[in-house]
Amino acid sequence: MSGAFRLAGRGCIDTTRPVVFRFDGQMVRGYAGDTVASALLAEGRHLMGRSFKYHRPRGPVSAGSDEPNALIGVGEGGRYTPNLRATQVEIYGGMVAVSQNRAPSLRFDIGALNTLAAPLLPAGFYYKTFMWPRGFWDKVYEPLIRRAAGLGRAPTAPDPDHYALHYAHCDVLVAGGGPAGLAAALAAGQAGARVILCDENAECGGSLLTDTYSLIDGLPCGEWVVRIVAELQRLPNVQLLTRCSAFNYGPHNMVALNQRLTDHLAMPPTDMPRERIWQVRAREVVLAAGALERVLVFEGNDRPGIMLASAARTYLHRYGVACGRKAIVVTADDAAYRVALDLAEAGMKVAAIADLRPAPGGPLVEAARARGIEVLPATTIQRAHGHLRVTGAELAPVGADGTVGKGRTVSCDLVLMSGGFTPSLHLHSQARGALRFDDALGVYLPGESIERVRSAGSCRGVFALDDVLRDGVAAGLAAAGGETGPVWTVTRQDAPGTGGFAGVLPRRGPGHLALAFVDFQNDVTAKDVKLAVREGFRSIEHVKRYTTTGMATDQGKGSNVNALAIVSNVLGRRPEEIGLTTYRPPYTPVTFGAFAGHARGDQFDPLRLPPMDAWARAQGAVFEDVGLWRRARYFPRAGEDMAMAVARECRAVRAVAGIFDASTLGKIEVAGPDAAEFMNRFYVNAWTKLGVGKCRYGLVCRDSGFVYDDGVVGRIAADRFHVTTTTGGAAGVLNMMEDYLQTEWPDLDVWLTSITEQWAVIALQGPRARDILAPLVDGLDISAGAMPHMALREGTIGGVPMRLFRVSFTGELGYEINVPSSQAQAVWDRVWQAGAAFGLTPYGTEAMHVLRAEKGYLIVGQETDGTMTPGDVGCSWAVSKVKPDFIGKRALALPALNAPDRLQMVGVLTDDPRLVLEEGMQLVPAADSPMPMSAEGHVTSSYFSPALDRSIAIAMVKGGRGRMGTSLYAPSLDGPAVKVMLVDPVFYDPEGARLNG
Amino acid sequence: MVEIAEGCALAGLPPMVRLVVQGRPAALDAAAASLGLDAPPPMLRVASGVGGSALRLGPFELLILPTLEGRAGLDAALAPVPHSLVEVSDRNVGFLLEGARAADILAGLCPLDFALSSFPVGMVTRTLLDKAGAMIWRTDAHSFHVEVWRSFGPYVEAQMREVAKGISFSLLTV
Amino acid sequence: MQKFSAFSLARQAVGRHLGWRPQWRSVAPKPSYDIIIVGGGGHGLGAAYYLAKQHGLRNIAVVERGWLAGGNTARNTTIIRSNYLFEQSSSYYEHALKLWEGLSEELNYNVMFSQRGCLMVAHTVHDVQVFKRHVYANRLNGIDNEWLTPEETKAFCPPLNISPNIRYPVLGAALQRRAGTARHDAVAWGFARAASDLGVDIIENCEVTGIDRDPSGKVTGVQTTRGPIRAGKLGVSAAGHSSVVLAMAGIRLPLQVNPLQALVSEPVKPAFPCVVMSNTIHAYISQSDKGEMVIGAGTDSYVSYTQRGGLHIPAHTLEAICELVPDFRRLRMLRSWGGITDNTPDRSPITAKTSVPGLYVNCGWGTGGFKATPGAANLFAWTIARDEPHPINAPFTIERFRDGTLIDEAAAAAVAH
Amino acid sequence: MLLIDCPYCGPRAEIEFAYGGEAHIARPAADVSEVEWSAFLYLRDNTKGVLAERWRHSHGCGRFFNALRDTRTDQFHAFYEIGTPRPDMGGAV
Repeated sequence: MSGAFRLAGRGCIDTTRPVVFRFDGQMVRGYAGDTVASALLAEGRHLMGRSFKYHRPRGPVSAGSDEPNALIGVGEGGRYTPNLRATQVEIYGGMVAVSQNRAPSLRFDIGALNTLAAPLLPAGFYYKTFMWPRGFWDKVYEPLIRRAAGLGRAPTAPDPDHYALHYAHCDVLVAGGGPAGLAAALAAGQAGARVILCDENAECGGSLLTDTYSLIDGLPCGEWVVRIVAELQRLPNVQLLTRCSAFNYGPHNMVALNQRLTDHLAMPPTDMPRERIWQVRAREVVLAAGALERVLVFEGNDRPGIMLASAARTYLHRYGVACGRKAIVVTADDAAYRVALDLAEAGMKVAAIADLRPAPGGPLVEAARARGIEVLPATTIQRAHGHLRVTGAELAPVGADGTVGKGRTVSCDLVLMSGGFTPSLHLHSQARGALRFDDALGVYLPGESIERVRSAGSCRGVFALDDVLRDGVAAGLAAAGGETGPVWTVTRQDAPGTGGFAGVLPRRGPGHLALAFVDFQNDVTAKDVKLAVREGFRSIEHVKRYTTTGMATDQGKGSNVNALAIVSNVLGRRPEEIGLTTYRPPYTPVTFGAFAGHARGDQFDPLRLPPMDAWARAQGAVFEDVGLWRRARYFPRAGEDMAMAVARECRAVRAVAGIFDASTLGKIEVAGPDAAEFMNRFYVNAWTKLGVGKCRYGLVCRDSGFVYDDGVVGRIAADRFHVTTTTGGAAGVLNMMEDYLQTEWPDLDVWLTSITEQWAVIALQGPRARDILAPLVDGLDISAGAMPHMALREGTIGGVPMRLFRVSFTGELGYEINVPSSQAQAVWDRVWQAGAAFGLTPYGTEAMHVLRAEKGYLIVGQETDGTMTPGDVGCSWAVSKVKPDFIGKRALALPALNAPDRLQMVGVLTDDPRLVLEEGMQLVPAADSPMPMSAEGHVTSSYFSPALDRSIAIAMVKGGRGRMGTSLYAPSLDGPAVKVMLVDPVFYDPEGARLNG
Repeated sequence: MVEIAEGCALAGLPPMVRLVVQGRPAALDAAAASLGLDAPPPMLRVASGVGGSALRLGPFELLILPTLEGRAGLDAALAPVPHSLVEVSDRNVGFLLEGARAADILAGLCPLDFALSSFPVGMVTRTLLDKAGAMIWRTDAHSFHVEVWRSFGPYVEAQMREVAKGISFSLLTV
Repeated sequence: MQKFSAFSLARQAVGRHLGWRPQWRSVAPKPSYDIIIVGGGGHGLGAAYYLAKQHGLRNIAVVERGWLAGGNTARNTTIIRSNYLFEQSSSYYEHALKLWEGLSEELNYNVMFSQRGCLMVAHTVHDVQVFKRHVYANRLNGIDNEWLTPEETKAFCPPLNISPNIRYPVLGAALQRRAGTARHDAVAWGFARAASDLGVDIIENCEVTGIDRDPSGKVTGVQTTRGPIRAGKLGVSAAGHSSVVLAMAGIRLPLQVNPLQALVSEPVKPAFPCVVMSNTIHAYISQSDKGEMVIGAGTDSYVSYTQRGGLHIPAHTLEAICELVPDFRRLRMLRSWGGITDNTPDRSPITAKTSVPGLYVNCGWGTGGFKATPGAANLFAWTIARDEPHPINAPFTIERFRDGTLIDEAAAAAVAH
Repeated sequence: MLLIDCPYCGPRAEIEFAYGGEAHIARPAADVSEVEWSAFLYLRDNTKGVLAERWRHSHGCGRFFNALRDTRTDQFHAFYEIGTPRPDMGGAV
């Protein structure tokens, strides 16, 4: 047996499997089944951490997830994880663990000097100082505070592990696998319900795992648990999840669980997720969360070696560890007597039981006395002694009037405290369940909830084991709609833990200098809480925020009830008048990566690739993200930078022809007898007169009158339109169409189908486009006469169905060849081959932008920003004057939307033709206007135009159309302002001759 | 088929003709009749006739996977009633996900309940597979026909494979 | 008022801190006040303070239905910046930022305003265009904002992943160096303490249940859970409950409330030096003085007063954080919560007179109200005291929605935090 | 995550839906006053209590429908088709 404090023949650890790990560089020997805390305690070591503010030496207070003190960092490199609870971390061979928040070492921490300054550092001290001199806060004081604060260090390498997500559905979710949860799950499972039972620990059983006294159906509790778990596992409709915490209770019974799969394994399988989040939609939820023992608040209550009585019992029975040689028990209830008896039975000395109650009695008390343990009624603990480990405590009598007399100091190396049990209400409260204060128990209990949830067992104040089991069965049956459930007989059990204590223990003297901790981790003392009240912080939320009590990583599990009691006592008001702080999820901390789940790296967001992506990649294209799409931005040749490549692509389009993958354009088929009427109502344009086989530029406004989207629309048939939208607007336009159609105009016989991905679009643009295309279209006459600009034809291209639009976003003769996506690459290849002889050139989105800017075509989202009307962007011509109504019509008549000083789209030229303005530059009236100044407008698009061999830009300028020929200035960030002239935004071929070629 | 997890295989489905029929009840009736069905299937159900399968994705919407003959008859059958008939064969790509763990893999990406009692054989619906819109059709107890828009195909396939990697660890369907 | 300083702290330490008095007077309502502010958050308390301090008014009350500053003041991610696009907005937020810079001294309360800098990270060509437009527009208005390359961005915030091979690479960032964070509670408490010292009555646990008006329509007082109170003027600064309160005077507002969630990690040693925001992948993050990573999530889509939302919203945010800062993947969520944000259609606030004489409203701050606290308070006080807006808040009327003169930061920047 | 009972598809997770804002706001004719038009566009009751609202099952059947939900609790009280009147909840809510 390794570990001087390990007791042979006790505990559930596997002593045949020794495990060696490192803590702060030292080898520690434990056994399979140990936690870091139990293994260290087995070596007699309580000191495991340092507190947040005063850097006080600390040991474990608990044996579970409520641990505030024993926080450690575990792992190395990318797997290093800070702030884990040593009481929960299961050891494995080769584990590397370190203590935190100490320098240079856990035993000698320079930060502990803060304790000396404690009188100067009461709650909220930082609000009162560090204000002088001004500007020193974030340069001097704050960095100091920050270095002192924080717990573990943050990881500094990416996490190599992966995480999983799973949606699950069940009839009954049981949260907590203690006696109530096991009973509820079995009852519901036997009734045929789909059941999920989860427990945060490595195995189910809860309090039964440390109860060596009670007998259920004649079985020791541990054996009973094994039997019930086996029964549950036999039921195909029951899912048992261990190491799995229910941490978030969301609306409509959506409960999130966090399952830890690998952290306890030395060599996890490669594909095993580290954690999995279960999103469980449960028809009914049974909360069997149990109750947590309360710490006692007295001077020096934070010394290593002072812990909850239940924790010592857990270390004894689960891990075979004696937490000390000589214990003092301080209690206000009966449960701690059972612990004292267990300790004594295991050979530890129990020096005394100090009972705060005036006249404790009953079988447990008698049993303790019978065992020779000194029981001191009406006794408080005045103070604990020791530094890195408790060495003794002064136990002092409490008089009938509450005054504390002179006590005696008893030496010990372990102090066990029990302030009674606080039901765990976190999930119930997250479910928006009401809470009610129970005077008899002195704690809050669950009340009504809006969700389909019920609590069972000690989390609703039911403590006696037989009652707990019955309560669990009843809850399970009620949730599952079952009639009869299992019945067990408990033949031996302790009386339920009545009594209890909350607040500061009685003491002698005012204790102004005493450090009696309420919140261990955050170093909040009883006098801090009192100070907050003194300073007017009366709401418990204010006290929490001013003192930070309850805001540590245990989220107040051990501290909230004591803080509430102190405030209640000071104000002389009942606890329910003070309130209770909101229980905020998660119940226990949950890894960021687990939330991210599969959404990682390339799979963070869908990556949508257009049909000719592989071809573009093979050509060496450079890409850009546009929404979820990745589009080819330009196609550099050897030695070309972006500017050179784009200029070449633009020149090729103007001189010969270019080919462009425009497939990401949104496309919607609008079909039905009322299609034209729908289009009339939806677009600002008029559609009735658009002939079949013709296209028109369409503009969509919101009912606010502002431009929303645009695109070319072709009329396929009298009752059928092929609508295009911008790439980014595809989903939004379709949704908006459905909205108006379904809710405003349900009488219309028209239906919408997204065809964005049905049709790939190959744009072929340039003066030779027709020459390239004509031989490929299976006899279709695409001559200028037969198929003029803005014509639309259906046909085939090499046998592939085609919708051919003669449209242009470049100002050149151009076509958009729509073909089914699966055949797009083949058609593209054919066009590419046919164009080779002409010098056909692929171009990307950047050249597309330049070419359209040369023509003064707007891009919605670049020229417009959600506050532009059609008139602002020079599209008044598109707005029907005769239609009785369309989306945006009423708003477009508002005076403000027709004001002469609205931003209007203009062209902008610099004096220096080589100088390309930066997009986003502001335009002001004078070169040397004093700051701050108001802008007259801003540059929305700016490029070097190969066709004009000079820079061009588009801008939105107040009253811009009336200011043609005048000058403005564009202040630069680090040089003189640039003088610009306002011009017509159509820079190239203003007559449109090339378009109609 | 490629095995992506123990007891689960994934395959891309071959190209197929897909038609969206939308209209008021008369149009859906006509479409169903042309496939040889007495009536359109109820919401979220699939019915198959001699002319092909009809998937009821919306109250006014059928996705039709026709046979060659079924395709030919549809236009004529719908002509007398107001309707919309749009071919989307190339809009979607299909996957076949098969095996005992198939439902678990979908449950790693989709909030639906795939228990047979909730999602029986012959049920179809649009839903989400993580961040991609998708259609799921249960063709057999352990067999799902999954469709997504073409450009979401690689994403959804990769997601299914990612889920499959971890699926065998501590996960059992309830 | 007891002066706060290192000296007073030391002196009180000698007296074992027994000499501290309540920081503000929480009192029962008097029958009548010249001005009642509805809403005891940072904005409302600040308005009362400035009414007393700058406009010489004394007979003022702040009524709060719960505990002071328990609404959005207590629930935000404390980011302060003024780099908004439109001149109207940036002027307003810059007015606030300037007040922040002297607020600790002004209030004799350390609000821990930390000018750590705020990076707005660009991931697409469109982001770059938008943020550069911000930089140019801000500089014109004398507001600091600069453009950083990806390498400069990384140098300013080393934990950021700027690899070009990630799903949304970092293409650069706009940096406002004067931006930062502050301690949210302290701002409200500081205003409460200073206002109280100037004679303002602070009335907690007092919910307004009705607004009284005379036959001409003018406000004459309020009905509350603590009885009727007469008032000459009523300023409503009730954030998520603005619609509820204004409805009592028959006014409908262009508002919709949505849950907004936020979360913190467990505290760690200093690891993140500034504020980082990413609109494209929907995340913002900073590290608090305590060491917690403070992370804002998106809004839930629906109207709700529950102060909670769906877990998928913060989950989506954490996906983004894990991509942006992959080293933080193993950090753990310690605490999450929700607030009620009051959103206008153009995502810009309203600080204005209403159509009811004597009734004023400051609302619509959506996800961005904290940063404006002293500015909004200051201008709201001006508007109430003078019965006309200050030039800075003059555009932020209710009527702009009737007239179509929107200030659409949402359209300009996708999210406005 | 809310559970929303689509009238056409049954109960589904919230992420399949898009929110559509307050329901029963009729779009007025194009000749109404500015005040009426802006009220239609922007003014909302923003109800704290039972709100009639629109949802679209955008990742499902695609249909818009209405719901009654208590914005104080997020509990739904009814789901009903577009074009049908708001259900009378009687004194229940």
